[in-house]
Amino acid sequence: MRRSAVNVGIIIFFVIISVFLYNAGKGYNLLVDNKAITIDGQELQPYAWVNVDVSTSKKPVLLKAGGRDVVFVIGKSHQIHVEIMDEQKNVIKKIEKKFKLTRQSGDLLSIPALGSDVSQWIQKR
Amino acid sequence: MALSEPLLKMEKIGKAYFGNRVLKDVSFTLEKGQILGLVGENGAGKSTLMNILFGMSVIQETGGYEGKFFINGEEAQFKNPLDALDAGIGMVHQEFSLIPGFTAAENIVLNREPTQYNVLVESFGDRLRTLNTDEMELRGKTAIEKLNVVIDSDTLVSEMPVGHKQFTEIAREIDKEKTQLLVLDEPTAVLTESEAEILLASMRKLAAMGIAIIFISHRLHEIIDVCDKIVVLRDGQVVHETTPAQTNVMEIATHMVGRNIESAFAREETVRSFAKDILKVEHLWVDMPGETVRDVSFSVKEGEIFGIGGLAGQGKLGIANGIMGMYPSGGSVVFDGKEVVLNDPRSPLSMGIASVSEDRRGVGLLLEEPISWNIIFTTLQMQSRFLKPVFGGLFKIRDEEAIREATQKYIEALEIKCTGEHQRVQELSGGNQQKVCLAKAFALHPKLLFVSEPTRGIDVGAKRVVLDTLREYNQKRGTTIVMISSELEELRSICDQIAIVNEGRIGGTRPATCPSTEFGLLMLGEIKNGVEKVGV
Amino acid sequence: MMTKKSSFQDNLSHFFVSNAVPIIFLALSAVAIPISRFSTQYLVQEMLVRLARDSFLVLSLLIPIMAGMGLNFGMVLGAMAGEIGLILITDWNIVGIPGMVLAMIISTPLAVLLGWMCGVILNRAKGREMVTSFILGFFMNGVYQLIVLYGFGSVFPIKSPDLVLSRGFGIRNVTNLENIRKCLDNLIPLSIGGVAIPIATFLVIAAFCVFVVWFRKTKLGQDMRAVGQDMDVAEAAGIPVERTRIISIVISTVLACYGQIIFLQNIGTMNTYNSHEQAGMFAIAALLVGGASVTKATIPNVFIGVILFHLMFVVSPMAGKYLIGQAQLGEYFRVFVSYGIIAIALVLHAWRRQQDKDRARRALRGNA
Amino acid sequence: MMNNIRSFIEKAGWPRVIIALFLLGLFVMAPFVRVRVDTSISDTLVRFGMNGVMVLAMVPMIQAGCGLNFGLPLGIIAGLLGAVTSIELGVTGLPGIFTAMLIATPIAIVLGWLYGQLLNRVKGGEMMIATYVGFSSVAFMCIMWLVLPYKSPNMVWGYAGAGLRTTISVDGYWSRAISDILAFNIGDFFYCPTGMMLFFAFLCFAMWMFMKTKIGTAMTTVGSNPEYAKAAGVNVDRMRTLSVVLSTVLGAIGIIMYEQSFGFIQLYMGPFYMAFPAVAAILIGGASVNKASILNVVIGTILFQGILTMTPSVINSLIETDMSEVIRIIVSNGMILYALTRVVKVKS
Repeated sequence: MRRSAVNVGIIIFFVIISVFLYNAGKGYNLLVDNKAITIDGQELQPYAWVNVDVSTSKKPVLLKAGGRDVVFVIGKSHQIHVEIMDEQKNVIKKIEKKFKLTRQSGDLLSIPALGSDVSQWIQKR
Repeated sequence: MALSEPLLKMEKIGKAYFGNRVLKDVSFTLEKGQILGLVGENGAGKSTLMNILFGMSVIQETGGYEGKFFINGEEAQFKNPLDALDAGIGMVHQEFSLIPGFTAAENIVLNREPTQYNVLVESFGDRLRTLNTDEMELRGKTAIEKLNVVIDSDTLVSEMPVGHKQFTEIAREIDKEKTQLLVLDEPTAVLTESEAEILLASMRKLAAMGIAIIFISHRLHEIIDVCDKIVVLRDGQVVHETTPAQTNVMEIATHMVGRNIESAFAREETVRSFAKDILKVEHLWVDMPGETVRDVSFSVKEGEIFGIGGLAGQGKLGIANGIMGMYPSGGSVVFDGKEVVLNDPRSPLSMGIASVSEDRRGVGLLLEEPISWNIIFTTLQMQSRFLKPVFGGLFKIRDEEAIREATQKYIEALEIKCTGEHQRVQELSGGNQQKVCLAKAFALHPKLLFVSEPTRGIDVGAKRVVLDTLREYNQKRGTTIVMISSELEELRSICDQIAIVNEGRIGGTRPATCPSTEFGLLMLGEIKNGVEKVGV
Repeated sequence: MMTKKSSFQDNLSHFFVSNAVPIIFLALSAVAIPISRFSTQYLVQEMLVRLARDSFLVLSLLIPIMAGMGLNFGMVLGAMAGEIGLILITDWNIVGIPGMVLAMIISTPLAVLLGWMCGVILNRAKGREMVTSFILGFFMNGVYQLIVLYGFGSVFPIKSPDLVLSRGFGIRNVTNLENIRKCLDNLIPLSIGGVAIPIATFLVIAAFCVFVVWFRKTKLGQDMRAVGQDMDVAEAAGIPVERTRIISIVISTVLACYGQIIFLQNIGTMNTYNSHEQAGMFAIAALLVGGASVTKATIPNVFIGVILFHLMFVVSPMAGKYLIGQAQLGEYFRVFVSYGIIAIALVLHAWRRQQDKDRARRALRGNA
Repeated sequence: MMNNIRSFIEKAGWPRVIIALFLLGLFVMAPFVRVRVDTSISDTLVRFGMNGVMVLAMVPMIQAGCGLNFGLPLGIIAGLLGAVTSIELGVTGLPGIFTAMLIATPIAIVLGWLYGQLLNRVKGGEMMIATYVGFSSVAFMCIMWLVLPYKSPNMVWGYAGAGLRTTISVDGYWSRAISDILAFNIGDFFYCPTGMMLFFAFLCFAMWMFMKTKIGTAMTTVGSNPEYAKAAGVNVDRMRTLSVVLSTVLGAIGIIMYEQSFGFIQLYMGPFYMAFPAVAAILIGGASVNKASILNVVIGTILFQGILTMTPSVINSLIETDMSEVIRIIVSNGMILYALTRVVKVKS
C-alpha cells in the first residue's frame, strides 16, 4: 500500500521533471531582422546598424539595415540587448528587454519594432 | 493445547503409487526431545513416509495418502515443503541442498538473512533491504556451536569436507527458531567414524534442547546408541517398535529383512551344482556416481543365476555398469577365458555379455522411439542383423520386415501389453518397459546376462513375470545370469548364490538357501569378513 | 599420490584456462602497439574516451551473470529502448543534458517492459539462456525496424524533416545527435597535458559501480547469487527463482539502455538500425577479454576488458596497414578478434564445465 | 471436426499454421494486386532449389543431438573456396561445378572434423558456440580473401590487382549449369530449374537412405539417447563428429548450388548470416531442436522461401513500401525463438 503510494509519488515527480526538462532544454531558432516593417499602418524604418545579443545564444549578431540573421537559443525566457548605431557605428541607443517564447509568440524578432517599442515586436515568420 | 500431546503422532498412514502399495497403516508417536530411530531396507517405505511428513509434491501428484498425522495434537496437512518448514519440521536430505559458492554462514541463514532498512525499500520493497553481514556471521556461528563442532563460519561450502557439509545443513535447520522436529536421512552414511561420533553427540545435545529427531540410518549400532525409540519398517508396515534397552543389532536386523517365507516369492528347493567358472572378476573398481565400487572380486559359474545384493549406494550397481563399460573402471574381468576390455562397451557386448540397466528410462530405453527400435537396435549395431542389401549389395539398410517379425515374436513371448511394435516406449507401463529391456537383451542371444534391479518400480504381477522369465530363460538356454537387486527376497527366490556388496566391497557370499538374517547382517556390514574370497 | 599429482596439473591448467583470454590479448596488443606507431598520448586519450563511452554498457552485463543467466545478449533490447528515447528528444529538439536525461526518462519504461518480456522468455529456456537471448536480440531488431522504419512518422508523429526519410515516414539510417553530442563528457571540462578527461561521465560510471557493489549486499543480490549457483536449492529454500531471474534481466536491460544513451552522446551520431547490434557484441567481447567468464564477472574485469579490447580495436587497423600495407586487413582482423574472443571464451567455459564434472566424478572414489 | 483442427494445430504448432496460412493468403492475394502467380511460383521453385541443400545440411546434426547448426558458415566457406578455385582454374559448365564441389568437399571434411572435435568437448553449449565459430570463421576468411594468391582478373580487384572482390560473377563459367539441365519454360514467366530440382531430390534421397543404414540408425539413436547408444556399443563422439562433417559438406555443396543458380559468389561478410534462414526453414518445416526429417526440410524450405519471394512483390504492391526484409527477420528469428523456448530440457 505504502509502497505503491511512494511509487506513484515517484512517477509524478519524474513526470514533472520531464516537463521541466522539456522546457529547459528545448532549442529555438530565432530570426533577428533589421528590415522595414509595417505594423498596423505604422511604417518602421530599419536602423543603420544594430548589435543584437540574446542572453542564451553564443555570440551577438551585428546587422546593418535590411539584414537578417538567426540565433539559436535554449529554453523559454530570455533577455535581449540591442545596441542601435548610426553609420559610424557609434551607439545611439541601448535597449534591454526580457521576453518569453510561447507557442503563440512567433520566433521573428523585428528590431525596428522593438526600437520604437511596438508590443508585437515578436511575430510569427 | 494440553502438554501431554505428543509432538508428532502418526495415525494409520498409508500410501500407494499406482495401485502399488508402499505404506500400510503406519502409526507411531514422538515426544518432544525424543530421538526416534527409523530403520528398514531400501524400499521399506522410509523415504515415502518422510515425503508425506514433509508434504513433498510427489505425494499429491500421485493421489495423496491415507490416514493422518498430528503436530502437537493438531492435524497437519502440508501442501508443500514450505508448509512443513513453517510447522517447524526440518529435513536434512542425503543429497546436500547447499549453495556451493556460499559460506557456511550464508548457507545457514539462506533466505532468512537478517536485513536492515534502507530508503530504496520504500519504492522497491523489502527485497532491497541490505544484508546485515555481522549478524549473519553471528547466527551462523551460534548455530554451528549448538552442534558443538568446529567449522569456520566463513569457509565456502565447495571447499568443505563432506562431513562439514552435513553439519552445515543441520545447523541451518537449527537456526530456524521454529524447528521442533528434525529429520536426518542417513546423515552418517557420508561421515567417517569420528565425524559420526560427533554427530551423534550433537544429536543428543539437540534432543536435550527439546528438539525431537527422526534418525534414519543403516548403522544399527548408531541407532541403538543414540535413540530413545526404534521403529522398524518392512514392506511399508511397522513390524517392530522397541527401545534400545530391550533389543540388539541382531534382533533389529532380523526384523528388517526376515520375511515369513511363504510371502512374495516361493522357490523350488533344488540346489543346483555347476562345473566351470565363466566369469572371473578381480579387484574391480568403478567410478559410478553414488554407486562407487572400490575393490570387488568374485566369480560366476556357467549356467548359474548369481545374485548380487546390498543396500543402495554401496556399489552393487556399479559392478555391472563397470563391466559393461558405462563408467570408468579398472581391474581385471575374464569371461570365458578371454580378458574383457574395460571402458569399451563393445568388448563385453561382442563377447556375448548383455545387460539390463537399472536406469531403465535413462539408459535402458529410447523413450521417443518405437518398441521395435528399442529391441533390435543393439543387435543391429553389434551383430549387423536386421539389415538388407540394396542396389545389388552396394550398401545395407534396415530390414523393416525382419525387424517387425522379431519384435512381434518378443512381444508375444514376454506378453508385452502394447498397441503394436510401433508404439512409443514412453507410453508403456513400467512393467512392460522392463520387458522391452529384457527383450533387447535376449535379442543378443547372450552367453551371460547382467540384470540390474529388474523389478524396481513395477507392480507385483509384473515382478512375477519378469522373475519367471529370467528363471525360464536360464533353465531353457542355460544362459548364465547375474542378477543385481536391493530386494533380498527376490534374489533368494531365484538365485543359486548371492554375494552381498557393502561399501564398495564384497561383504561375503552365501548360497541362496541360508537364512535372510545372515544376509541382513552382511548388508549392514555387521559381519566383517569382506576379505573372504568368493565361490571357493 | 597419483591423485595428488593429477590435481596439481589440474590446478596449473586451471589457472591458464581461466586467464587464457586476457593473456592472449595482452600478448596481441604488446605486439601490435609498436607496429601501429601510435603516440602514447593519442592512445591514452583514445582509451579514456572509450572507457567513458563503453564502460556503462559493459557494466550492465554484470547482474545477469550474477544470477547465473550467462551473458545477456538481450541487452540489445535495452539499447533499442535508449535509441527510441534519443530519436524522440532529437525530434523535439531538446538540447544538452536536459535532452539526455529526458531521453533516459522516456526510454526507462520501455526498457523495463522489454526486459520483463526477455526475462519471461528466458525462464522458458532454462539452460540455453544465451542462445535464446541472442536470437531474441535479432527478433526484436526486426520489431524495432518495424516500429522505427514504418511506425515512426506514419503512426507515431515525427515532425523534424531531418529525421524522417524522404518518403514521408520512417527514420533515416543515420540520426544526427548534434544536440546532445558530448554534453555529458564536457559537462566538467578538464584536460591534463592535452588529454581531455570526461570527468562527469566517469563520475556516473563510478556511481554505478558503487551501486553494483551495494546491490550485491542486498537481499535481492544475495538471492540472485543463490539462484545463479543452484536454482533447485534456492527454490527449496523458498526463493522465488523465476521472479528473481526476471528482475535481474530487467535491471540489466534498463542499464543497457542508459549505457547506450551515454555511448551515443559521446559518438554524436547514431546508425539508427545497427548501433544496438554492435553495442551488444562489443560489450560482451570486452567483458570476456577482461577475463570474465560466463559464470563469473567482476568490476575490474569490466575496465581491464574495455581497455584491452579497445586497445586492440584502435591499434589493429594501423598495425595491419604497416604490416601488410592494407588497413582493410586490420579492419577485418579486429572483427575476427571480436567474434573469435567470444567463441574462445564460450568454448573455454563449456570445456571447463565438463572437466569439473569429470573431476567431481573422480573424487567420488576417494582414496581407495 | 473442430477437434481435428485443434489437434492438427497442436501437432503442427501454431506458428507453422500461421505461416502456412500467411503464405496461402499471399498467393490468393497475388492476382488482385496484379502479381503474376506463375512468376511467383517459378521464383519460389528457384529459391527452393537454391536453398534446399543448405537446409538439408541441418538434418544430420539435429538427428545426432548436436542441435541447430549455426556453424553452417564453416561449410559455406569450404564451398566458396571450391567455387573460387574452380573459377581460377577457368573450368566452365558442369565440369566447373563438379571441380568446385570436388575441391570443396575435402576442405569441408577437414573443417567439419575439427569443428566436430570442438563440439564434442562442449556438449550442452553447442548452439551458442557454433554461432560464434561460424561468425569468427567468416571474419577470418575475410582476411584470407584479401591475401590468398588468386589471380584471375574476373575475381580480383581491378585497381589493386590482388585481393578478391566482394561479389564475383560466375557468368561465362558455370552460371545455372545445373539448374538448366532439362529446364523448361511455360509461357514467358514460368521457368522450372529441373536440374537443380533433380539434384536436390537426389541428395534428399541419399540422406533418407543413409538414415536407414546401420550408421544412420546409430546417429539417430545417439540423438535421442546418448546413454542408450553408448550401452549398445556405439561410439557416441564419433557419431557426433560424423554428423558434423556431413552437415559441413552439405553446407559446402549447398552454397555452390546457391551460387550457380544465383549467378554470383558473395565473399567476405556474405556468408555471415546464411545459417539463420536455413535453420529457420527446417524449424518452420516442423523439425524440433532434436528431431528432423527430410519431409521437414522440403516443407520448411517451400514455406520459408515462398514467403521470402511473395512478400516483396505482394506486400509492396499492397502498401507501396518494401517490408520484406523486416518480415524475413521477424519470421525467421521468431521461428527459431519459438523452437528454443519449447524444447524439453535435455537430460544431462
